[in-house]
Amino acid sequence: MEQDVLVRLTGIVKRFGAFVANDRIDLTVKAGTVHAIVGENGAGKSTLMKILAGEEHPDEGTIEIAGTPRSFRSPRDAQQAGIGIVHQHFLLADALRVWENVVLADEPGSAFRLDSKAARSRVASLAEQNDFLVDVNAVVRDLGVGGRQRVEILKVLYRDARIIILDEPTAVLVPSEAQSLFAAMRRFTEAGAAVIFISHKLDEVLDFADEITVIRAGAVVGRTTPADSSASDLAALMVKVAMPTVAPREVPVGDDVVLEAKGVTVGEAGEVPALDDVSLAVHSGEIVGIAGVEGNGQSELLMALLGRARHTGTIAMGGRDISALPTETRRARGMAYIPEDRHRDGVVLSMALRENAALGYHARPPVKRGPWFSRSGAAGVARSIISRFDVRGGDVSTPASALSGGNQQKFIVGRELGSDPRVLIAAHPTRGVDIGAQSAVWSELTAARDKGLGTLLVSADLDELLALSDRLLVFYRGRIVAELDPRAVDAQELGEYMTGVRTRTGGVA
Amino acid sequence: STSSTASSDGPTIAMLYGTTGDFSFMDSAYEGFTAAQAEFDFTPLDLSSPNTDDYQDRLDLALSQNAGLAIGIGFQWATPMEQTTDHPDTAFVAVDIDKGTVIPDVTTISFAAEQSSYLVGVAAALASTTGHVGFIGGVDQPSIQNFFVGYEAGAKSVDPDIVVDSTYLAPLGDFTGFSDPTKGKEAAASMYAGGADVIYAAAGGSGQGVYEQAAASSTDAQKNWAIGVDGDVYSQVDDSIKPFILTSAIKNVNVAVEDSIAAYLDGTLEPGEQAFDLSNDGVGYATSGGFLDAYADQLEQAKQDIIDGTVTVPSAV
Amino acid sequence: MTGTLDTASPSAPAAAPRSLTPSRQRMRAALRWGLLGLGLIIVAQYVADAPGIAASSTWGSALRLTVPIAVVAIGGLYSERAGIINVGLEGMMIGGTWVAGLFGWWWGPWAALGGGIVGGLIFGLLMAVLCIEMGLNQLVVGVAINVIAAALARFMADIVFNGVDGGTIARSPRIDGSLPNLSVPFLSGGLGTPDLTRTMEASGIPVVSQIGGIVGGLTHDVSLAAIIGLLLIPATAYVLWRTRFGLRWRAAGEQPAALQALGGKVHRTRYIALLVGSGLAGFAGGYLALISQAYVENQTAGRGFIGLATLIFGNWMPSGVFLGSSLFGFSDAVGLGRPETFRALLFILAVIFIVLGLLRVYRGARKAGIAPLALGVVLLVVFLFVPLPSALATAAPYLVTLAVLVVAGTTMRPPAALGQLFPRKNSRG
Amino acid sequence: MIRRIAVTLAGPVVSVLLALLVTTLFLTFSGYSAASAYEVMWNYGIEPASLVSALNNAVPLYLAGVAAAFALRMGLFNIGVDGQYRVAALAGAVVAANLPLPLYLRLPITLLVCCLVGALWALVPALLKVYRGVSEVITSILMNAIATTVVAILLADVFRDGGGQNTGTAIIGADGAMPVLIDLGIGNRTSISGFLVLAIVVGVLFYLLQYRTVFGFTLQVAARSPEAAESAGIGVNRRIIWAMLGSGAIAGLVGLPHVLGTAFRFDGTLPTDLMFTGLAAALLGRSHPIGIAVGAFILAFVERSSQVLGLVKLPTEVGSVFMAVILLSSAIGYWLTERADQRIALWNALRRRRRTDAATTGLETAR
Ligand SMILES: Nc1ncnc2c1ncn2[C@@H]1O[C@H](COP(=O)(O)OP(=O)(O)OP(=O)(O)O)[C@@H](O)[C@H]1O
Ligand SMILES: Nc1ncnc2c1ncn2[C@@H]1O[C@H](COP(=O)(O)OP(=O)(O)OP(=O)(O)O)[C@@H](O)[C@H]1O
Ligand SMILES: [Mg+2]
Ligand SMILES: [Mg+2]
Repeated sequence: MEQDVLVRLTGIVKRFGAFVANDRIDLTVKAGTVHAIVGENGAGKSTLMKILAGEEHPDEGTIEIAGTPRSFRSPRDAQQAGIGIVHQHFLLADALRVWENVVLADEPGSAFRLDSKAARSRVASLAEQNDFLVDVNAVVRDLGVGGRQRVEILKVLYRDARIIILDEPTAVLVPSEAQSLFAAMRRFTEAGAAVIFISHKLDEVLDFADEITVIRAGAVVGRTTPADSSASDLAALMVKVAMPTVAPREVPVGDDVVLEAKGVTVGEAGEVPALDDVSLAVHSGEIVGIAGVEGNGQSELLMALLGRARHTGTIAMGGRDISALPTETRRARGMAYIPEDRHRDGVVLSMALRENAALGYHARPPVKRGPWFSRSGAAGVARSIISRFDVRGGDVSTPASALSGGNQQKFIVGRELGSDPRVLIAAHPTRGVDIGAQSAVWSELTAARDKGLGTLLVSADLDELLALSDRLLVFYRGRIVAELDPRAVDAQELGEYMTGVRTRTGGVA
Repeated sequence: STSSTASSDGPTIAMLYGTTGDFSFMDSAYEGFTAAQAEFDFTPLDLSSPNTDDYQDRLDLALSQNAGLAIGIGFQWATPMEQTTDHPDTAFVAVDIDKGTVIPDVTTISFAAEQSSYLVGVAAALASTTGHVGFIGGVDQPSIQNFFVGYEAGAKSVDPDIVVDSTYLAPLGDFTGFSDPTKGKEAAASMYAGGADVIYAAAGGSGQGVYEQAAASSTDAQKNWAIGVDGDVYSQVDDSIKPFILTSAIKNVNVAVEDSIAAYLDGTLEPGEQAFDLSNDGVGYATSGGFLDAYADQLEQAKQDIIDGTVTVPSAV
Repeated sequence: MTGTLDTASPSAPAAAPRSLTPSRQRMRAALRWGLLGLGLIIVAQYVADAPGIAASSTWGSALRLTVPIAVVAIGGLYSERAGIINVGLEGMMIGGTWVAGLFGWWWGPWAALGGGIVGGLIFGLLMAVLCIEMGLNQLVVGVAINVIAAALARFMADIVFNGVDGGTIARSPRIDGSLPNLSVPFLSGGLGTPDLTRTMEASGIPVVSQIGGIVGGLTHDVSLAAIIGLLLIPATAYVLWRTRFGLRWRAAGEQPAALQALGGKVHRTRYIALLVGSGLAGFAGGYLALISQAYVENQTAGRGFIGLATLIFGNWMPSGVFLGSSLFGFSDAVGLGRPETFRALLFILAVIFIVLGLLRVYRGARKAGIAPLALGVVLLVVFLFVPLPSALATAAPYLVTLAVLVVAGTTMRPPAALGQLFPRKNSRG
Repeated sequence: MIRRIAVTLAGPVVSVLLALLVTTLFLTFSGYSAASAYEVMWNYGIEPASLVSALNNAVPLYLAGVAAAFALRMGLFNIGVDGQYRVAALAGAVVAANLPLPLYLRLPITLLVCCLVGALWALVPALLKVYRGVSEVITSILMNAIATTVVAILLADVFRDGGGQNTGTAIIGADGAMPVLIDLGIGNRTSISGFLVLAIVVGVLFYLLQYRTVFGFTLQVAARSPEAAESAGIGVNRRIIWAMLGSGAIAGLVGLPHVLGTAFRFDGTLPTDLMFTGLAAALLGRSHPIGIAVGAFILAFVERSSQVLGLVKLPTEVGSVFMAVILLSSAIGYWLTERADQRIALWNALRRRRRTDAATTGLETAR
């Protein structure tokens, strides 16, 4: 195969103060290929991509695009060189419409008039060409994660990018969405573009990438192709740990129901309820998995259970009705919560880990002493989380914002499990976490389960659901449409239930 | 003389006041103070402050600077002057104090503003063709109500059935009413449209809006008048407005300040009450423009009645 | 495969067809409400025996009192839509009155308006450098600008105005002449045509005279400065929604990082927006100076703050600003009029609130109906039985605005990045 | 910790220096002698009576600053302190003058009533914010204007006790007024008002509540991340209400030093600019109780010493220009000190990181 080299990075070095995030990285990406970059959290993948996209300046090294050396002073320069990036955290203006987000800073029209018709039709036809079903007039606030990601990609396509960078694009997608993303990626490469994508999900890397580069501690530690390696090879290269697995359980599920919802409905009067008459029960020592395409009522269920959403129906913990209790009391009675969006719900980014460790546990010792907030108590909690869950990148006085996403996630999991809860409501507990950390989180979850913790697990990662759950409930349009035995179902079949192709209730108890 | 040392030969005279720029008695008092400086030989001590909680401090400061005379402008000076009992080398004058206030060792000066307001009320009623006049006060406080009370009495003395509208631009304590010509103008617009053809504006800087509106809302069929306050407004406004300024109620604060200084320098300043009223031309009305020539007799008669005591003007203070 | 994409968000509203129908519907609704309002005003006039409520003088005053608040609020809209909280509007307005006084004295009324803009710009530039360039706290800078503008105005007036030509420390020399006043031909006597509305108003015929009063008040002798000020609202709406700059401007206030990532210049956008906004705040000051034909100390009388409140009240929308400022201007005009006019306003509010409450209850939103219903009944009782202290009328605009806020059903949505600093060098994460 | 204190103190100092610089430029430009102005101001300012007066006058500024800071720390801009203190001061004046109880009962009740009234006035913006999503800024502005009218009506029609031009309430006798804390006796009028104690108590309570209690912690969380707060079981709406109530209660005390210590009645001499000057103190002091105290004293000092500007034929406005510039330069001063501070922090962090990096690599090789 004779292919043009579109991107050639040589000897890229990036330092943050004394810390070396990228250490003499070389990278070559050919036109018409999908190039995957893997590596543990904090390995320096995103930093490298930001350098390529002109958002960071390398301290050393050269960038060559299609054979010409380039030096980007701004993202604009990189865009003009044909590079587009979709960030790990989306950069969209929520209050603006889809087309407005897409054409921003590159609008058709004259100085005195924005040609919104041309803009809209151009964005709409781009979406159509790529089989993206998005309403270009929709306000971004109303879109789900998948929709937002498509808007981000449209932004890149609108600017005629030949080099498309996707930073952990699938972390937030359900399998079907991921599949269509990969299909779109293929179309880009067939048109001669190069796609660089970062992922922690090694199986999809193996399935869809043409070439793979492995980064560890800022340096390239391996280059390979899917044909030449397996998931465990990659994992070994990355972090020197085995793929996460779950040992078969030894302790049986308990008899007592620790969390129960009966006929819970969430929704505005007069509208189709987002969560419609849902009943479920979680036993002690049990992990109940919730599968579903995002936006089918899972978030509302979590909010209702936590006491943040107004609902009808009853919710009980350990047999006692908690429907009327505020979040604070629910948490005090032993409900732990790993939120969907760690930046929004999980930590206060500007606060130190010490204060973040107290979040949700501020109303009990050791954080609370009489009316006082015990800084030493909180620091103690933080320290134990950091050591027990191997949180890297700071100490108790480091602000949460200074941690990489994966380490923030570990910190949250540690905080929630560290309090010996009776019920855990976990949403995407390993989202954006490298496989080393994923193993750790999984084993913590199962260990807690074996000690009698009842867990309600919502995840977009079907492998995670299948591996951890004792029972699976499938959500579709706000209802439970199936109850499945994870041992007797595969990802394919599960996907059909999730998309409403198959419907059945009952199943395995 | 612009520096404090230039005229250090004379005694020191301190003036204690708020801030100038109120288009009212502070400005007038300041004018008297500057006029006295030009006329007499003394060391002026200008102790102005926008603050309302440092009267005592400033009085102390005047004493510590060996002021021979301390003039306080405003009734708020009564209390600190009363409480400062030990001032053998300093004479105190308090300007614009309520009538009948006696403070030991202090010269208090009161103004019978209701008397001058009465006279302009008479003029308004005489000039009005609609039998309907108005009053716009800056702030709804006793000193301003006093203008209204006198004005209304004067107007009714001419025509018992006359309608006297009144509006205050701001409630008690909200001094923006004295500096908001926009509101003054709109209040006047509403009042003229409601049928009044003479408006007496006791509203400080907001009065400017009333004067402008008198001109703006006059038509060939209907001439509207405005009456000014404190100084002779006719001489202050633009030529295009002058034809609409019927008269002004005058309160000679500047004269009070200047006279006190002169009396002090002469050694004739006596503690006790001094009433500035019609009888000693402490208050009065302006005749600039000659619009009142036709009513001069009635006005002089009314003035004489008040001086003689045959007419007693009601007062709000 | 493509079929599954559809399900990404089943709860998202269906793609709304974008055609002219909604706006025509909106027009029709506006017309309906307008007619209802007119009817209510007519009824109120007779019930409260208050000819002032439909008099041309009241409506003319309302228009003139609306302009400065609307313009200063639009000025605030410029900076806040770009993400910069502008508490310094009052100070910029003060700067506007001062320079307007100076320029107007030297060069006449048009220069006064220009001077207003310059005066606002001086403080806008200061704020821009401190908030955008140095990234200082916007609240602090705003408060500081208010204090500093007031102090400087007086200090400089002492140096420049005091002692010259009718000027004092608190007033500039007079601005000679004013901008022309315009009237609509054939409707309110423009160009020497007969004044239809005045005839209607004077006729005393129910409905006819009220319409004559209201229309006449709004169209008779309107200052060119007021017209320019009011035209700024649709102009701003056009810039905001229909131009390329407008899109970047909104993006700078919603998600500056997104704008920057696409190569937009966040700082430049914010500079432009803040400077234009400060110029408009200054323009509002210039307008005030034109009315009084001079700079008068403290003549802004807190209108900058009212403008800020109006901006928030109007939900950062030009149309909302127009609504809020007219509500305020109208109540202010009513408050300056005769006491029975104020009572008539109470009656109008009472009826509107009660109807609104009943409508909500009828539509099943019982809870949302309670507040307007209760407030309406209270107002009605006050209107019928309670003699009101006259001082209350001076608070009319504040009370009315507060009452509307209490019953309004919408929640405010400020620009998402309002108050957020945006460092010169982008370093996310 | 020491660094924190140094930064807190460096801010005001740098601010004042900057303000001096700017004001000097201004004066020189306008043809005045800045040096003589500062000299006479300084000499007057450091007289014992001036220092005592500045201390006493700093108290209301301090209270206003703390009131503003109480809300600011929760991310709320309580621009309604103005209305709150005026309404509360009226209530306090009426209670203090009329309550037939001995001082030791009357005084605390007066304080309590003022706190209650101030809090009540702040409750309106709080409730509208929580239930209607209306920004507290707009409602506070409206409530200030309404306070003006309400006070005017109550004063004119109900509580007025003075004759003539005086519109004040009844005079408060010695058994209703705040006693003098201590008379230093080093000159004329050198007694420190008992309100100093109140200010210290309020400051300490503010510090403990905001910085040391779980409640203060939850306020911080709710201010910085409402979503995270809700998920952690911290009701944001309740925190908003409490923060506004607290701010209003403190604001209720702001007018009292004047009412119970200077005028002994509520009348037209109650200063109307206490909120803005207090806000300036809060901003100067970065919402920290000690910083606010320093800021309030500086402002009171400038205000007092600018009384003598008339002696050197300078306009009094120089004082207000100076105060305004201090406020502005406070922002810049903090910007400068904070940048310096960040440099140091960065340097420390790097050192720490190098150490922990070394530690973890050591660990890895050990494994
Ligand atoms: N602006 C910055 N200042 C200081 N350190 C930074 C900065 N940006 C990134 N880092 C550090 O550089 C390292 C690499 O970060 P990067 O985001 O590239 O990791 P990553 O490989 O994308 O990790 P993840 O898989 O968690 O997304 C991390 O340790 C991070 O803390
Ligand atoms: N009230 C509003 N709120 C938010 N955005 C608005 C608002 N009004 C207009 N816009 C923005 O301005 C853009 C143009 O608005 P508008 O609805 O007037 O489009 P249009 O050109 O009239 O559309 P069409 O031609 O399809 O009728 C919209 O896409 C929208 O983002
Ligand atoms: Mg990353
Ligand atoms: Mg990551």
